[in-house]
Amino acid sequence: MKKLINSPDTVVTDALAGVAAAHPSLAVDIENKVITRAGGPQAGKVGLISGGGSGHEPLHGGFVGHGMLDAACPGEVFTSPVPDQMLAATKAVNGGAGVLHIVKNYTGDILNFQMAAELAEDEGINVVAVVTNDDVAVLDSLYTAGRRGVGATVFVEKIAGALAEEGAGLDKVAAVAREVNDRSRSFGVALTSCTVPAAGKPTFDLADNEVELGIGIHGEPGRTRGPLAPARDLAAAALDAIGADLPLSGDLLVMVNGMGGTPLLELYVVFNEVQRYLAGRGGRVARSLVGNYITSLEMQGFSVTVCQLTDELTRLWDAPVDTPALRWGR
Amino acid sequence: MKKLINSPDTVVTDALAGVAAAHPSLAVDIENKVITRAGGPQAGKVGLISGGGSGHEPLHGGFVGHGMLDAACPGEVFTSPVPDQMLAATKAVNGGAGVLHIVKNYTGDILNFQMAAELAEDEGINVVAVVTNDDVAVLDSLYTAGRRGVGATVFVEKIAGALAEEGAGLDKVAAVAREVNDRSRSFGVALTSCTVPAAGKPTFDLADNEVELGIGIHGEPGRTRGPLAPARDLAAAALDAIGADLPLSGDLLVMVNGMGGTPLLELYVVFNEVQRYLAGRGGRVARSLVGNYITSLEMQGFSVTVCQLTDELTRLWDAPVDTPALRWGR
Amino acid sequence: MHADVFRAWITAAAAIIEEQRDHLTQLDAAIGDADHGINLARGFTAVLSALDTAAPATPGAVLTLTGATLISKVGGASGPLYGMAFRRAGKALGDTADVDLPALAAALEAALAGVQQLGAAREGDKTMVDALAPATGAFSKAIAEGASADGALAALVEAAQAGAVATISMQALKGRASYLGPRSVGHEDPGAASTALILGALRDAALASP
Amino acid sequence: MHADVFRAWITAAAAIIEEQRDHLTQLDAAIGDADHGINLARGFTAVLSALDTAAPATPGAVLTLTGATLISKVGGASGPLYGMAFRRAGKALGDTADVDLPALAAALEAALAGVQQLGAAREGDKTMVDALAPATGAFSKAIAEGASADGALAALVEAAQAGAVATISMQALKGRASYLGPRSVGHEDPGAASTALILGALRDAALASP
Ligand SMILES: Nc1ncnc2c1ncn2[C@@H]1O[C@H](COP(=O)(O)OP(=O)(O)O)[C@@H](O)[C@H]1O
Ligand SMILES: Nc1ncnc2c1ncn2[C@@H]1O[C@H](COP(=O)(O)OP(=O)(O)O)[C@@H](O)[C@H]1O
Ligand SMILES: [Mg+2]
Ligand SMILES: [Mg+2]
Ligand SMILES: [Mg+2]
Ligand SMILES: [Mg+2]
Repeated sequence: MKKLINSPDTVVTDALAGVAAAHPSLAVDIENKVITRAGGPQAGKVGLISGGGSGHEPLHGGFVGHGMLDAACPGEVFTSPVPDQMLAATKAVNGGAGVLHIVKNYTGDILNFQMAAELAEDEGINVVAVVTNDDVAVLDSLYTAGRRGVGATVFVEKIAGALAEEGAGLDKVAAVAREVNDRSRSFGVALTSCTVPAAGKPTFDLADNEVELGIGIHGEPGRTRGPLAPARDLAAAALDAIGADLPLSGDLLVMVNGMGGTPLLELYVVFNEVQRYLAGRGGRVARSLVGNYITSLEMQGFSVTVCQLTDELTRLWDAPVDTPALRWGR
Repeated sequence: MKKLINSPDTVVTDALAGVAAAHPSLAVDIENKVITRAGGPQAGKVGLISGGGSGHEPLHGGFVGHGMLDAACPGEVFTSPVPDQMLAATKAVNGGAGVLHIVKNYTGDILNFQMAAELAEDEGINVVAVVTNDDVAVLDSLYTAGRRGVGATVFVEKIAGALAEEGAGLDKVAAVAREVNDRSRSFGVALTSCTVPAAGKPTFDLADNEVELGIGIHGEPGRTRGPLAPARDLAAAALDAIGADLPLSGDLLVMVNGMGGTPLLELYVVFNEVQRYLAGRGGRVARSLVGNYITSLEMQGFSVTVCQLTDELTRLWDAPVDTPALRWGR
Repeated sequence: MHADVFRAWITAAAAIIEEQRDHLTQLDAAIGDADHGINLARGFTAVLSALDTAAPATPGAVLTLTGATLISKVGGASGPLYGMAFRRAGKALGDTADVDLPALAAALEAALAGVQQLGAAREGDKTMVDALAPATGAFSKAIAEGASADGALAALVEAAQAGAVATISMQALKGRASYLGPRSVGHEDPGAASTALILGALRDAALASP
Repeated sequence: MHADVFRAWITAAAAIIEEQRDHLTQLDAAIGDADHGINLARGFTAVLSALDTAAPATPGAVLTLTGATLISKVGGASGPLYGMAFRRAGKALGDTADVDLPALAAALEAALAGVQQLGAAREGDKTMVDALAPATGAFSKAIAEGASADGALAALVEAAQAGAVATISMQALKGRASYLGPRSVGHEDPGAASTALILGALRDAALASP
C-alpha cells in the first residue's frame, strides 16, 4: 500500500489538522471530528449538516461555508460517522431555526443519523433529515437497501444551502433538498479499485481490460463488469442507465466527477462525450461541474450526475458560494 | 493502459472540446489548440499567455480568465506546444500593450516560445518572455539545462495576471512575474509513475516500497530514490531541499500540489506536516493552496511550492480571479 | 453469573474480534466495503477502556456501557446495530447482580428485537440477524427443555455458527451487500460471522465462571 | 541528385522513424519523458502530406518545407532543432536543381550549425549533436579525400551510428536527460539515435538514385 499518510489510524485526524491549517474560514474540532464555519451559528438561519465516511473528499468538509453547508462530520475512511459527531455538529450550527441533516442512503449513515436526530430532538432541536438516493446502478426495490446516495448530494448541499442562506424556513429548505434529489440521477464507472488505509489491500480486483459498471463510492461492486472501452462508450453506458430512469431533455445540471485518481484531462474527455450524448437527445447542459467532487480515495474512474433544472433551481445553483471546493460570486 | 480516452491521438483535442463545452467563459480553438477568454483581447491590457505539454491540467487552460491568463496553448501530452500555437495565442490576446510569455524552463518550451516570439516580433507585437525555474531538485549549473519550471508557474500566472488586470505595463508585469519566480522554490515526490497515452506503458518503474524524490512533472527522474516513508518524513525531505535554497521564515504562500492520482485526503495530511515543519522554522503560512494544480497525468505523489510573500505580492494574490481552476473575489 | 463474567465476555469478544479483524474485513471486502473488522476492532478497543474507567458494577451496566460505547465509536451499520443489541440486553438485565440462564436468554431475545427494530432485517436477509436469531432461539429452547448451562451455551454457539455459514448461500436483501443482488450469493456475511464470534466468547466466559 | 532523391530521403526517414517509433520512445523513457519517437513520427507524417500537397520542385525547397513542417508539428526540443536543421540545409542548397556531394556536405554542415546555434549543445553533451557533428565531419573529410559517393555516404552513416553509440557513456549536459546528472550515463541519447536513422535514410535514398 502506497499512501501519503503517517499511519492508517491517524489519517483522518491528520487530514483534519491540515484542513484547519489550510482554511481559516473553517473551525475544525479535530478530536470530535466536526468541521463548522468559523463564524459559528447564524441566528434565525436553518443549519445544514452532512457527514459520511472519509475518503470522498472534498465531500463533505470541502463544502462547508457561505451558501452551502454549516457543518460536516467525517467518519473513519468509508465508515459513516457516529451519532456523537452528528449531535455535536447539530448543536454547533443550530441558530434556532432548526437543522437539516443531509444523509446519503447507506444503512450505516441512515442508522447513525437517525440516532443523532433522536438525541438532538431530546435537546429540543428541530431536525429534519433528507436522504439522497440518486445512484441508478442499484435497483430501488424491496430486495436492496435502496439506491445509494452519491453525486446528487453535492447538488443538494449547494442548492439547499443557497435557499437557507436566503433565510428560508426548515420545511422549505428540506423541500428543495428533496426536489433536487428527486430530479437527479447518477451512475459510476471504475477503472481501478482503491485501498482503505486500515485494510492495506485493494477492496476488489479488476483485470487490466475490465471496468466495473455501476461502482459505488466505497468500492461496492456495481451492476456488471465489462471490457475496457473508449470513453465514448463508457459515457454512453452511464447515460443509458440514467436515461432509463430520468428524461434527459431540457435544461440540465451535469457533473462529470472523478473518483480521485483520474486525471482532469480524462474527465474533460468524458464530459465532451456526455454533452454530445445529451445534445443528441435534446438535453442542454445549462450548468456543469467537471472535477473531483465526491471521490473514492485513489480509485480511477468517473461518475456522471444529471439534474433536471428548473428556473428556481438554476437561480439557487448560481447563488454565491464560498467553500474550499466550490466557490463563486464572492 | 487503463485510461478514459477514445484514442491516444485524439485525447488532447477531445479534452479541449470538453473544456469548450464546460466553460462558456472560454473560447477554445480546438484545431489550433488555443484557449482564450471568450471576451477577446482587452485594449490597453497586457496579454498573458502560457503553454506547455498537456497532462498537467488544470495548468494552463484552467487558469485562463479574469485576473490570470489571457490564453493558454496546450501541446501534445508532455510535449511543448509548437510556435504556430503560441503565435496564434499571442495575436489573439494582443490588446496593443504587448504580450507576456510565461515559459516553464524546459528546452522544448524555451525553443518553441523563442521561435514564436521572433515570429510575433516580426508582426510588430511586443513580447517579453519570463522563464520559471523553481524546481530545486535540479541543480542550476552548467551541467544541466537548469532548474525546471514547476509549481511557481501557478503563482506567477496568478500574481502577474492580477497586476496586468490593474492596467500595469508589460515591463512591470514581467518584473513581478520574475520576482515571484525568484522568491519561489519547489520540490516533488512521486509514489507511482504515469503512462503517456501514446506510449502505452509507464514512463518509469518504482518498487512498491520506493519513492522518487525530486520527480519532474513529466516523470523525469529526480535526485534519488528512497524508501516509502511516512508523510511527515516525505514532507520534511521536500522542505529540507527547498530550505537549502530559500529562507523559510516570514509570511509564505504555500502550495501542496497533487500529481493527479493522489486523494485530497492525503494532500491535507501532507499540508499538515508542511505547515508544522514551517512553523518550527519561523515560517508562517499566510496563504495556501491544497489540491491538484500542476499534475502529471495519473501519477501519485505531491509537490510543495513555497513563495516568500511581500505585502504587494499578497495583495495581488488576494485580488479577484475567475478561472475554471482558481476563483475568488467574483 | 455476576458482572465479572460479563466483563470476561466482552474482554474475550474484544480479543477474538482483534484476532479475526482482517478475516472479517476480507469478508466485507467481498460483498461490502472492507471495513467490518476494522470497525469492530476499533469499537471493542474503546469498550475495554470504557469498562476499565467506569468499572460498572452490575451485568446490566456492563452491557449497557458496551452498547453505548459501540454506538459512539464504531459508526457504519454495525455500530448502531451492535450498540443497540448490547444496550437492549443490558436494559433487559436491569440491576440484578447475578444473572441466571433464563435471564440471559431474555436479554439475548431483547438484543435481537433491538437489532430487528432498528435495521428491519428479517431472517434470510443475509445479515447478523441470521446468526443472532437462530442462536437466541436455540438457546431459549435448550433452557426450556432443561438443558445444562454447557448444553444451552453449546446450542447457542452451534446455531450462531450454522446461521453464519448459512448466509453463504443467501442473497443479501439488506445492507451494502444487497447492492450486489445475486452476486452476493457465495460469500459469508461479515456481520453474521462477527456475531458467531461474539457469542462464542460469551460461551467461553460463562463456562469459565465458577 | 535532384528533388526526387531528397523526397525519397524524407520518405525513407519517415518510414524508419515510424518503424523505430517505440524504440526511440523507450530510449526517451529511460532518460527523458518517453515521447521522442511519438514526436518525430507525428512530425514526419505531417511532412509527408505537406510534401504531397506542395510538391516542391527543388532539393532546397524539399528540405525547407520539411523543416518548417517539423517546427509546426513536432513541439518538444526535437521539433525546433530538427526543423532548424532541415531549414538551414534547405537554404544552403539554394535553388540548385541538381545537388552534388560537396553541396550536400555544405548543407549538412549548415544543419549542424543551425542546431548548435539554437540549442547551444557542444559535442559530448549527449545530444543529437553527438551524431550529427561526427557524421558531417566524416562526410566532408571523405569527399575532400576524393571518396566515391558510396564511400562518403558510408562514412557519414558509420560516424553517425558510432556517435550515437558513444552517447551511451556520456553524462547529459543539455536537455531533459541532464536532470539525471550521472544517472544519465549508460543510456543512448534518443535524439542521437534518431539522427543516425535519418542519415541512414539519406544514404539509402542517395545510393538508390541513378
Ligand atoms: N439492516 C440491517 N440489519 C441487520 N444487520 C445489518 C443491516 N445492514 C447491515 N447489517 C450488518 O452489518 C454488517 C456490515 O457492517 P459494517 O461493514 O461494519 O458496516 P458498513 O456496511 O456500514 O460498512 C453486514 O455484514 C450485516 O451483517
Ligand atoms: N540543447 C540541445 N541541443 C541539441 N539537442 C538537444 C538539446 N536538448 C535536447 N536535445 C535533443 O532532443 C532530444 C529529445 O527530444 P524530444 O524527446 O522529442 O523532446 P523533449 O525532450 O522536449 O521531450 C534529446 O535526446 C536530444 O538529442
Ligand atoms: Mg463502511
Ligand atoms: Mg516531451
Ligand atoms: Mg463495511
Ligand atoms: Mg522527450
